[in-house]
Amino acid sequence: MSRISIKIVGAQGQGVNSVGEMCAKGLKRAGYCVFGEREYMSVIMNGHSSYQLEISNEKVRSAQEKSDVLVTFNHHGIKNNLRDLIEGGVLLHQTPQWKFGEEDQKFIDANSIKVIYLPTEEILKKLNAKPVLGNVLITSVVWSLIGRSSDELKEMVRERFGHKKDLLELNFKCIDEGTQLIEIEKLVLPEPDDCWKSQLLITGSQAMGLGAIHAGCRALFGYPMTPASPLLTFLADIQGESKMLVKQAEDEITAVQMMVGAMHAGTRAMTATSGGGYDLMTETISLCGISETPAVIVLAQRPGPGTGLPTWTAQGDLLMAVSAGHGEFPRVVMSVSDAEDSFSLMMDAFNYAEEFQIPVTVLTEKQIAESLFTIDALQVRGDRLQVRRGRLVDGDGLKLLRASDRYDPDAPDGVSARWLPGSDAPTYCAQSYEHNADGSFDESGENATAQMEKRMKKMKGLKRVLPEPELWKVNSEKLIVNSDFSGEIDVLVVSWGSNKNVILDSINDESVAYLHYTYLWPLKTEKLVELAAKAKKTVLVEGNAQGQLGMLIKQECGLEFDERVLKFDGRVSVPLQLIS
Amino acid sequence: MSRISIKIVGAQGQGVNSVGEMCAKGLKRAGYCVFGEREYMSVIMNGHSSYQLEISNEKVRSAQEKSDVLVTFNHHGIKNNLRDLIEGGVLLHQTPQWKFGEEDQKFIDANSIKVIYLPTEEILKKLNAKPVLGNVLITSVVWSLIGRSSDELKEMVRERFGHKKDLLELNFKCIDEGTQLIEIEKLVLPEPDDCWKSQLLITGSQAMGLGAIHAGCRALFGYPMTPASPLLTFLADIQGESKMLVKQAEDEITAVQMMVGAMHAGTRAMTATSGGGYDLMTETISLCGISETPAVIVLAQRPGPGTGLPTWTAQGDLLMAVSAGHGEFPRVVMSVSDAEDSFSLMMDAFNYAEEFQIPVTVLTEKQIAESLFTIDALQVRGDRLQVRRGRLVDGDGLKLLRASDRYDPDAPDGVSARWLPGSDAPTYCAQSYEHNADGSFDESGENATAQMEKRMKKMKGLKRVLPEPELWKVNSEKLIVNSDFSGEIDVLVVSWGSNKNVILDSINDESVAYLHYTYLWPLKTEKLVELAAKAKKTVLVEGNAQGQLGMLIKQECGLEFDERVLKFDGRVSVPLQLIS
Amino acid sequence: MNQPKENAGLSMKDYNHNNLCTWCDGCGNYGILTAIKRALIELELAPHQVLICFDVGCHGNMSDTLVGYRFHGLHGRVISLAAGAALANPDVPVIAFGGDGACFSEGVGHLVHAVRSNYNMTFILHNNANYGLTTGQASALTPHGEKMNTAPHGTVEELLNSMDFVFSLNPSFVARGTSGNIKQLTDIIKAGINHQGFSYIDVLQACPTYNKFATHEYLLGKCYEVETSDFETARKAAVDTSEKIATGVLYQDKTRSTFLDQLEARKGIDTRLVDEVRKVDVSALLAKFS
Amino acid sequence: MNQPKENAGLSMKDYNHNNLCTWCDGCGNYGILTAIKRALIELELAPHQVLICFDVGCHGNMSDTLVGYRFHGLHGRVISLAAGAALANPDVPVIAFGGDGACFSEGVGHLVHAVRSNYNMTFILHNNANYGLTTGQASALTPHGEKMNTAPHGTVEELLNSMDFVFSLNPSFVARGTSGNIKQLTDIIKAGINHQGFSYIDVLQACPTYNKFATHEYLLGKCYEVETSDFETARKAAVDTSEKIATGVLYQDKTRSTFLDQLEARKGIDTRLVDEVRKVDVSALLAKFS
Ligand SMILES: Cc1ncc(C[n+]2csc(CCOP(=O)(O)OP(=O)(O)O)c2C)c(N)n1
Ligand SMILES: Cc1ncc(C[n+]2csc(CCOP(=O)(O)OP(=O)(O)O)c2C)c(N)n1
Ligand code: SF4
Ligand code: SF4
Ligand SMILES: [Mg+2]
Ligand SMILES: [Mg+2]
Repeated sequence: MSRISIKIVGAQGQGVNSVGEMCAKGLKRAGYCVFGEREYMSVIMNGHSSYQLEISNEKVRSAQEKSDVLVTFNHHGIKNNLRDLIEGGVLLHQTPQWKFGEEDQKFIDANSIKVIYLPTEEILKKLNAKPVLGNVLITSVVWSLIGRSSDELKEMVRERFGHKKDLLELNFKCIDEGTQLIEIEKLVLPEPDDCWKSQLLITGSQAMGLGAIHAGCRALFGYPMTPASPLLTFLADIQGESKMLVKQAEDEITAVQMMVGAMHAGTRAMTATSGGGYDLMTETISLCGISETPAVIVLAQRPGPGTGLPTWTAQGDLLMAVSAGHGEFPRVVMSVSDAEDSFSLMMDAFNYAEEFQIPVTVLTEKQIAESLFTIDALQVRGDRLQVRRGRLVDGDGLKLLRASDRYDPDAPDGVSARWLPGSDAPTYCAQSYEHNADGSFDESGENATAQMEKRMKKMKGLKRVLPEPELWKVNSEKLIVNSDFSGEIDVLVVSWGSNKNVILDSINDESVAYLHYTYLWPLKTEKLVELAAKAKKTVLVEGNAQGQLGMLIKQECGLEFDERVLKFDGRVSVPLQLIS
Repeated sequence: MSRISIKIVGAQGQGVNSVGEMCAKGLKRAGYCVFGEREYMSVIMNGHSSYQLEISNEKVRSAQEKSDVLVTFNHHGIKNNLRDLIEGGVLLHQTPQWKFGEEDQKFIDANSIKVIYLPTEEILKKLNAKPVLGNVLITSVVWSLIGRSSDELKEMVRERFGHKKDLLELNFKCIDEGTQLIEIEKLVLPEPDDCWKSQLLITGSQAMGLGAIHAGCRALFGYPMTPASPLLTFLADIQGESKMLVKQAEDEITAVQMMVGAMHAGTRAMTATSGGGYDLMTETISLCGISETPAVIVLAQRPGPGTGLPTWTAQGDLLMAVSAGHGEFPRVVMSVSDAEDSFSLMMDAFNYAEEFQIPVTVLTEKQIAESLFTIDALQVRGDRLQVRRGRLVDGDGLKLLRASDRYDPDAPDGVSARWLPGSDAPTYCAQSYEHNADGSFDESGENATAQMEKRMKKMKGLKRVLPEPELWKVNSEKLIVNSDFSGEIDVLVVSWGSNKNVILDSINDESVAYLHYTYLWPLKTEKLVELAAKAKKTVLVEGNAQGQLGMLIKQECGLEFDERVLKFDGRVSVPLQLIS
Repeated sequence: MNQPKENAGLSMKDYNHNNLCTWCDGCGNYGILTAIKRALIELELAPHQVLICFDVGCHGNMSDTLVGYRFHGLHGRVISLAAGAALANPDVPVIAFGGDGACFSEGVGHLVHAVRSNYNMTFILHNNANYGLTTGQASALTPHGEKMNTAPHGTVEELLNSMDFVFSLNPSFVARGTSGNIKQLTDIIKAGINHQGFSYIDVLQACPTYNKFATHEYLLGKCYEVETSDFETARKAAVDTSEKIATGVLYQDKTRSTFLDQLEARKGIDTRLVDEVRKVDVSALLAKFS
Repeated sequence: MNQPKENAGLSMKDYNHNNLCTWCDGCGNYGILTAIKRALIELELAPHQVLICFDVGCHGNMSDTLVGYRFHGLHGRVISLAAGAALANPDVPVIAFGGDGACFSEGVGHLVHAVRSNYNMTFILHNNANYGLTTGQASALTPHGEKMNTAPHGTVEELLNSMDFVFSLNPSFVARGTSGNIKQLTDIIKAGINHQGFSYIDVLQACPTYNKFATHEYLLGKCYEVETSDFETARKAAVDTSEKIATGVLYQDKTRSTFLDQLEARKGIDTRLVDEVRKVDVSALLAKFS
């Protein structure tokens, strides 16, 4: 794949994101697939942060280890990130009179790094512009560096400040200054491809928020916690358009309880949190198990334990999602991997929650929640996704109900009828104690066995209907999802979540196949066993220390992997050489 | 084994427990091993409750399905429990003019049940005694029924009411009345054995409380929740003698946080709860993982999910204890099985918590917490148990410390030095964020990897030092723990927790061996694999629906059991025929 | 309320459940149970028209003793559960029952923030000043020094004055009743359900088994009825219980908007969240991402 | 306090940590950091003689900026964590720092019950009226109607009056300071640490990044200092902030016993729980089981 990478670094609050997002949008509109990755520290100010853009005319889903261009706001960036440049890379910095240390100078010479100093302060002074305009200035330098016309940039700026004429003019001046400034060889971008222009540039959190709205979710009860907060903020910001009820509750227990109350009343509602908040929700998740109340909980992972590394990424909460919450009850644990399925899987999550009357945990990761993806807008608008509410009874059906239908232990697949408070029908008690068919107390052993069996039967039903893991393989030179599981495999890579992006970006021939798990509990392993049997080598890739999916797989089917690539440093990129 | 069983039933609050406990004490003192099992409903009043006593001159640890004597306080007991009697059993009831239904009369006739009516109300009226004295009256009837002398009973009553002369006399009168009343064939008890006289009659909760005190635990922070409450109440009741600080906190999160604060300060403290409360504690358990703070949490199991069956028993929280709490961190999960190890394992729990600076979850069950066991007093007083505090530095050691010793990533087995606030030494930060050696923030990938590896290394150290599962086998006609794992095995039964009691009581020849797991996480499976390889049949016995230990075993070593006996109805007794 | 509605003709038997009642003799919960049934009947609300949520505790066992849509949730969490339901479907009145242990210890935060948030729901506190179901431990509403289960030498924490506490949160409806005065309690509950906003109803409940300090008789002797008055007067009357205990609807602000009514995003919308579950076209929202 | 102790001669540098400080320019946390260091130095407490506990939030990042035994725990839980430590070893003064989000939203229950329990510890609230670290969401102490992150149309919940709330719990020590008046704050903190019991110190903290309604300048203009007075007077002065904001040690009850002092079981015992960890002979306790 031909791609280039631009990394923007600086202190938090200096405008790193703003420059990154502006460049990304411009490039996508120019016909490129863009992937944007944010890294920052868990402090409000002064922490080092970066925004890396990967740009290609083919699908790109991850960031490379090295960049072609490094744009830095301060001298920390020069020191910390110089070595992130490839040979022949460009360093664009803004630190007046910067003197490189000996080692750095050696590196620059040895790697033919081009160093460009941008006298931002001077220029802004000359234009009598506020510091914030530095962002436009820098963007325009980058813009000209990659050989794009300044008109494109001006168009975007106009979109944003159209109504403020003065500001617009000043912005244009900055752009002109920036474009003229640099007198060096331009970077050669691959040929643009129009197909990207109509696509969307969106983060995982935004896509997930839209996916929830699309799925008929009408309320979000949350509590801020990185990296779940962007979802909360996004849905709050668009509540005027979505008419969704967005409530920042006083804590996570409240958030999950309000969600359950709202679900019980009959709407679709959800909550979102990270690991620590999820812990607090687990008692309520267990409640949903016995009261058979649908629930959707987004668990946005970051490195733990404890407060951990709030702004970094991880896949360390899988086993928790599968086993937390006391007692035994059916549940679904599923994971998104990018913006595309962050959108589409929300419909699945709500559908399974309602069809099986269970709690559904949707895993995401900081890497997905805060990264910028280029995704197909049509996918989003397609009508593959439909609202399914399972055995929810209303209308004429209500007339036939008896109270004891609510928890009828003989219901097929363990899924009994559900109807909403307010319905003109016999009433029942949604019960957190063990109960009989109409929700009354029943402490007999026979009843306990019957009701537990009723509920656990749902796991069998789920295993039947949940989709198989996806097999990605190069077929006729295109990397696609194969529905046909036959054919030769040299290396079978198995993983889940955001790893999919790095792995797919690294597959370039037919020898490597990737099996991607979206549904993690209950876990289907038939296909895996089949594929593993014929693969020469099986490799498990996970962003945690224990190889948690591997543990579940072993538990389920006994399979052990030939190799495990485990990474748990808060960073995403899996060294590709380890996979192939 | 020759044993008899007496079951006392009635409504909650009628005196079922009081009669049961009085009989148990008298019998133990007379030279019997007694096991007492309580069953009751999760309501304050009117719920049906029972107290079953198993009496033998040999070790007895569980209750049979059927009883020799049924004592009932009300007519519900007659109706509900008549069929709990063996052929030739005795029904002692107090319901005036009771008429048996047709079916019941048939059962009585067919099984030669002896029915005795005790006119309690009449007698009490005659003696001008309060209703509460009915308990002594009934006890004395039971007493004479099993052929014991009334003096023994009087002695016990004197112990209790010695200082209140009037009351004493009235009690004695009741005893005399009760003893003279019954004119039937006495039940034949096995020959008593003096060895039991010096033993203790104690519940699992009481033993656990004493074990904690013995282990140097100086504070209990709790919140009432059945079946953890008896431990809380017991330790509160004896605080005057133990001088322990007992605090009923406002909720479980507070309880566990206070415990952690106290542990950090340097004392030994613990908390106790049941499944729902444990959920709420999991975030803090995860905190202990990263801050490397020792913690001891007792998790008293009852059937879940949700509020479940609060007063019944279960083993459904094992996977939760192993996996709950976000992120990855080392921990120990262990389980008691009876009053004996409820006492002794508390020392282990605190020792492992301090030696490895980790959270330790001690599982118990309602069946252990509230059952009455006859245990060896000498065991309790023995000096096998020692306080070990691991790398806790004080005295002169303090002088050599650097702040960066606290979380030194190179510490052997991942266990670095720990010293207490107030010590005259360099200070550090106990940190819930990912941190470097002195507890300062460090968000670098290298540090995150190093610290995670440091912590997870403890699991290896633990696996090395944790005891193997216990192999129980009949050897020279005695059922004992074998240190020698060689020899033939027909059936290998594997289980944990209270099941041990039923299983051991059912083993009567050399063909069946029982492997008992006390330490459940990290899980040692080497011996198991060895034993399973030569057993003709392997049987897993668990009190949950999924076979959770079986899942962990499969995950760890791939082993699958030939048979699984799973029970999840809140009751204890495993049908013995299923095992052998 | 004098117009017969479609449900007119409701009687106690419509609300009676045939499950066994398991409270102790003389328990104040019987009175509260009667009052809630009466209130609903007098409001002409049929069992299928209400949602009654229960915490875990003796009071929570009421879930077994009456008909109606019920949710018996977790210990300490009833207020938030009920609030979620009330927001999702304001057409179904939501009543939450909780204990003093549940709502002033385990889950006091939910109470604090529900009062602030002014969700439209009715909260009825079974204030028996102890943890009944777990056999008589102290709650925050147990007087200092009482000897309780786990506090055999007497509690050392200060008593929490529930009225001062709730008034500090600027409530829109505060009432106090007792389990012994069913008629008054019925009226209070009716007023609470009719109130638009969070109705806090503190019911002094006899618990003969574990509460020996505020018995049925003691409460009857000490309580007197007051009329609703302004905030400061009501607060003063409510807080000081040294001589006598003020009961009735103590304070009500009918002008305050509920949480839902204040939400910009929901203004001018007639449908309820429960009516809006369908696949929603998000095309319009995609513009900013292209 | 005028007698030089063994630690005399302490200076700021003993408390300075060389980790980087990451607060925004103009953040009130700098002032609070200075005040706590000064207070400890003036109390002649060396870094190894104190335990300072931190909640999670901007304020919590203070854990990186000073020397001393520190525990940086979980969001919302600092009070209970600190209380446990204070009970285990009363010889080491325990100071807990928490944010308004942490201690009035997520963990408000801990505050409520710590005040009631009167643990001997000092609690310092960084009251910046928002969630700083998570980029400016509303807390319970954010004024009604402010437009915040996740509340772009303004909050709809009532402002919680922290003083009225705390006073309703019968506290033994209440003070208010501001991050802008370091000298006064130093004195307040010293008084708090010296107080035997739970010291509640509400520090109005400037957060130039997210709090635009109670800026440094605004606070300086509105605050005035009062002397400690009786409960009712102090409460009144504390609660009403419409005109001016009363600061200083507002209320102190020196006669109240701490939690630990009231415990029957611990009366007359000189050792601390931390001194008592050893194998204990339980033989005497076995009698009742034989
Ligand atoms: C998380 C959790 N903790 C503890 C319990 C045990 N529990 C059940 S009811 C109860 C106290 C009940 O007291 P209160 O709320 O006052 O109700 P009452 O029984 O007095 O009506 C407790 C502690 C529980 N069910 N769940
Ligand atoms: C259980 C949990 N929920 C949420 C968070 C995320 N979080 C961290 S700090 C914070 C709010 C901080 O606000 P405040 O306590 O007022 O402190 P400030 O940053 O304003 O000093 C939140 C919500 C968390 N760390 N843990
Ligand atoms: S314990 Fe008290 S509250 Fe519970 S049922 Fe008995 S009297 Fe009622
Ligand atoms: S966000 Fe506010 S509280 Fe946080 S560091 Fe910045 S100014 Fe201080
Ligand atoms: Mg109560
Ligand atoms: Mg704050």
